[in-house]
Amino acid sequence: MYSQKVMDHFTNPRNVGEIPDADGVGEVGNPRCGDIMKIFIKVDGDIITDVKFQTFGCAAAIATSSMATELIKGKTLDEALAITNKTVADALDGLPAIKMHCSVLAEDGLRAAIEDYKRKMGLITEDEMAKPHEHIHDCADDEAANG
Amino acid sequence: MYSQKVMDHFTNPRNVGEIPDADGVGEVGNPRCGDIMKIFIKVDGDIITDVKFQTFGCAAAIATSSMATELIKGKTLDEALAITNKTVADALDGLPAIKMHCSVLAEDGLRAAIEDYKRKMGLITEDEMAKPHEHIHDCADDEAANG
Amino acid sequence: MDRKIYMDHAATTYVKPEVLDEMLPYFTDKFGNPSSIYFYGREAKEAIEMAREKVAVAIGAEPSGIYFTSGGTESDNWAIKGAAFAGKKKGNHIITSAIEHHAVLHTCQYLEKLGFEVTYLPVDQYGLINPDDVRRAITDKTVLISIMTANNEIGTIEPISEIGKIAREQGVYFHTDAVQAIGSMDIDVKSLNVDMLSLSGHKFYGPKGIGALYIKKGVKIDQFMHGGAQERNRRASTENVPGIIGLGKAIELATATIPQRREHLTRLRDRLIKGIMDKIPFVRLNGHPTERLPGNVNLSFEFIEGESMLLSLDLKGVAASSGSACTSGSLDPSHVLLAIGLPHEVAHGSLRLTLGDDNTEEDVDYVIEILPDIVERLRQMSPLFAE
Amino acid sequence: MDRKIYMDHAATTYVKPEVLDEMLPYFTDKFGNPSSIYFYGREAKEAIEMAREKVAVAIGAEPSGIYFTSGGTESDNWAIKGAAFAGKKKGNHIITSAIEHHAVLHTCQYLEKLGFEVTYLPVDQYGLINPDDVRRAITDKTVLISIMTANNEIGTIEPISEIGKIAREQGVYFHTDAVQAIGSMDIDVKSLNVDMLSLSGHKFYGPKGIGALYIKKGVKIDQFMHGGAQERNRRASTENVPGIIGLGKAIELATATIPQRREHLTRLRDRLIKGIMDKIPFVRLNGHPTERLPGNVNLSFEFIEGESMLLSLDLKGVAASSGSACTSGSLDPSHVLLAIGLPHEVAHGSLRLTLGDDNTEEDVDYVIEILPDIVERLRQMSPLFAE
Ligand SMILES: Cc1ncc(COP(=O)(O)O)c(C=O)c1O
Ligand SMILES: Cc1ncc(COP(=O)(O)O)c(C=O)c1O
Ligand code: FES
Ligand code: FES
Repeated sequence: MYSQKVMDHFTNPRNVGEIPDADGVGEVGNPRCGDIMKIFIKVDGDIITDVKFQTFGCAAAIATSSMATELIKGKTLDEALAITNKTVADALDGLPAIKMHCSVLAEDGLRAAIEDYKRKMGLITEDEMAKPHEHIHDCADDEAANG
Repeated sequence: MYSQKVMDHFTNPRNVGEIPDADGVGEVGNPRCGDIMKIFIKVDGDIITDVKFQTFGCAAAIATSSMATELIKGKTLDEALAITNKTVADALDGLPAIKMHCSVLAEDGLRAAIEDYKRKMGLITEDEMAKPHEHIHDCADDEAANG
Repeated sequence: MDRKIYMDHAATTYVKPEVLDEMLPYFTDKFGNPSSIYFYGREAKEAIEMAREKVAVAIGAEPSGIYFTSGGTESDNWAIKGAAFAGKKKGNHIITSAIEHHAVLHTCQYLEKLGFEVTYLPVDQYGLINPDDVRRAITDKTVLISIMTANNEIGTIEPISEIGKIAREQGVYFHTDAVQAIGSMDIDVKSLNVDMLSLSGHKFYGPKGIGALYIKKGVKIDQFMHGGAQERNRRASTENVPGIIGLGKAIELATATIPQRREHLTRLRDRLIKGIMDKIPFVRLNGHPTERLPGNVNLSFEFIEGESMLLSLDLKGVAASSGSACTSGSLDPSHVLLAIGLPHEVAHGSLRLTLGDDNTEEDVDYVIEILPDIVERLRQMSPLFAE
Repeated sequence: MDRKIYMDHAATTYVKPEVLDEMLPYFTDKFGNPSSIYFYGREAKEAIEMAREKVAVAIGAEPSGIYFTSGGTESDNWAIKGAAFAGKKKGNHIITSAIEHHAVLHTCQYLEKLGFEVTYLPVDQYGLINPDDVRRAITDKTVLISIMTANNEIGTIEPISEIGKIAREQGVYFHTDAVQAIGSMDIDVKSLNVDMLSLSGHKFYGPKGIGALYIKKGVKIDQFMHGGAQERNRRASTENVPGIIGLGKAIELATATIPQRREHLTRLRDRLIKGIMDKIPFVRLNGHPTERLPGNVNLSFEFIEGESMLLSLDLKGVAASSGSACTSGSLDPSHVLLAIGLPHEVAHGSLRLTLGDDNTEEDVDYVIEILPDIVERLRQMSPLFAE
């Protein structure tokens, strides 16, 4: 089901933890849905110098969190913002179709952290903040397809 | 499915054939339904001295015809009339449930032959003739149970 | 009875050793539930996806169009009830034929009780459906056409390519029961314009209790088996993994050898028909002389009844079947034989011999040798023959 | 991963060697179609009747009340749809519970779309249904009560004897899904006043793809699988002979050893529960502490999610399952865990370990040994735990 890379990042996730004095923190997801991700970044100039995450979720959620942090470490903010869930999934040699939404979580988490940083720095206003993806993993609906 | 006795009477049916100068002939059944039986009897006094049959039908129909002729040979007419389809089926060590109607054919055939004899002898009028069983194997209906 | 000759392959076949061998590990070591994410589940899952691929290849479909079921009957029930219920907004009319298998006919009759309307198209003396009849029967309320690929009793092969074309032109779903056709003829759901197709493992040396329904992408049908999320949420119930593996292997073997099988069976079939008809009077061949399944022989012997023929053959080691009502415990002889115009009493005297891969010329010659005596003996007992 | 410990017996079991041995001849030598009258057919027919007898004995029924199906899902679908459609004149109301298997729930939801009305009874914190709730829910339109014998996720055993009594008094049909109960507890359909009962072979060391529905004599339900005259005209399709033989053998073995199994599994179960709860904080036991299936352990681990637990266990060679939505690919966590009142996030952290005949104390101790690290590692990653 999962690629070796996913399994590797699930069993040895990189950059787990908190950064107490983070410059930006993003938190996305919903515990009702079984997934929450929190990303902490340190920024120097426009370079992301350090990043950590915490994730409550499935193996794919953990692995994509881990891979996403790897991908942005040392990158500029703009480079980081260019990373999509697809980039992360590809870097993990793909995800099962029903797990693609977990990678959206990672993308959203990154953006949220960067925007938090920008907001704190006064670089953008609340209004300018990007909306996270409509949460595909929508807990409210029942399994429609199974009716 | 069939008892050894049924198989014996099916493979070696007793009294197959016609009696050209029969004293009584009974014909029952319906080719549409897959079963026809014809019984020929010779009667001396009130003893059935000879009997033959012809049957178009399944193995149970053939075996019950054969057994029925065996059971009545040498019997009085009243003794023969006392024979029911159950008597015949029992003498064959039983029949599968769905084949019980075939033994009714034999009973009806016997009665018809005896009545034919009695009618010819002026012993009964048409009105007094017994009705054969309602034919259980009723071709007109479709398989109701299978709807 | 030392000799045993099986000539009832249309009823069921044995499982070929190569097929059983592939199935065996899935009963014991590889017994996992394919929906589970751990090792045992993943290995089972992979195996059923490979089997799905094989079924797809055999009928020219995408693997995503293949759904495993418990057999031909379930596939037929699902296709017909599923399309009927899903199509209720559009209409309530179904077109089928008078000679379909009971899995189709009794399903349609049940739907009639629930308020659906069904047209049962007649067939000609050979059992052929006229595509023009199909076209004429279509109304704006028609939600489904279900016509079998080949008939199980008389072997007639239907013009489903033409019917598929008509269905596609008119925008009506087309289901075909190909249970008897798989392994005997090439089938390509795309070129035939088939929207749904039923098949069943035990008709081509696979296991009993497993089948498949092909559903073209986008076709809207209700679920039939409600429950878990198996089969991409369309057919619930823990997957019959060994059955699925067996079905995959069997259909792969069966379709890889269609030309050889057709050649072999057609030769035996024609030899058997000729041999019997040359030796026994008052016999007629039921079904089409050439547009018929390579393994199918169906003959009516006048004046006698089928079950007694079958039992006599059985005593000589030959397994066959009949359309007589007396055999099945039903009340009417075969609806197929009546539909091609046989009188009831002639339908009762029918014998079906269906050949398989292992049958030989000797088998055929043995049947040709013993059958005349059997028929003669029964005719001598018959009041119809005497008359 | 050398060590392999299977603790997901509620999902499926392997086929026991004695069971497979009895099945094998029916794939090859004894492959006949039981509806056929010749030798091959008769031997298959006799074998399935013996299997029917075994299933009947196991649940205290008459053999004539046993109908073979393709599994628990079909049995549930048939019982519910069959009773609903057959009872339409009387009414359109069905009573079931919120914690039934999806084979029951999704069937009921489908019937709602078709115009039926369904009451989904709530359960208490242990998953118990209150028989008084059943009584109060009955109206003069109620045609069926369907309550499971024991729950597949949390193992709670329902008071079906009381419910059966109420159903009988009120003249309403009572169906019970006993798929998880067979082999773990004694079941007698007569003393329990059960009108219909579902069971499935692969839950008690029999094959997948075979099950049975018990239907009490006189109960009126529509056919579900329309077609041939198999199963006394009530369930069409060529019989899955090897499957039926396997089901018969498996249920015979399973019911012959209920006391031993119960003793063995209960001991392991309680050791496992205690071992885990002693070592790991923030854990709760789901289901009833004593009225539960002997092999069922269901625990919620706060702050973490089930799939990542499963996968971590899998890497250590342990096969288990979870009620987390992430595992099943569905969108909500287990409806059973929500029904007993768990918050979503706690339901996501559930782990089900279901024990089987071959599990040992060493297996249990191994799980108790490895689980704390797994939970700890995942909690360290979790933003919920950190908070
Ligand atoms: C044409 C046809 N359709 C459907 C079926 C039903 O298949 P099964 O018995 O596998 O359910 C059969 C055979 O029994 C058949 O010959
Ligand atoms: C309680 C219950 N009912 C029904 C089923 C469905 O059985 P099957 O998967 O054999 O169709 C299961 C198991 O999957 C079950 O646990
Ligand atoms: S004659 Fe038709 S079943 Fe016996
Ligand atoms: S977090 Fe729920 S599926 Fe990945």
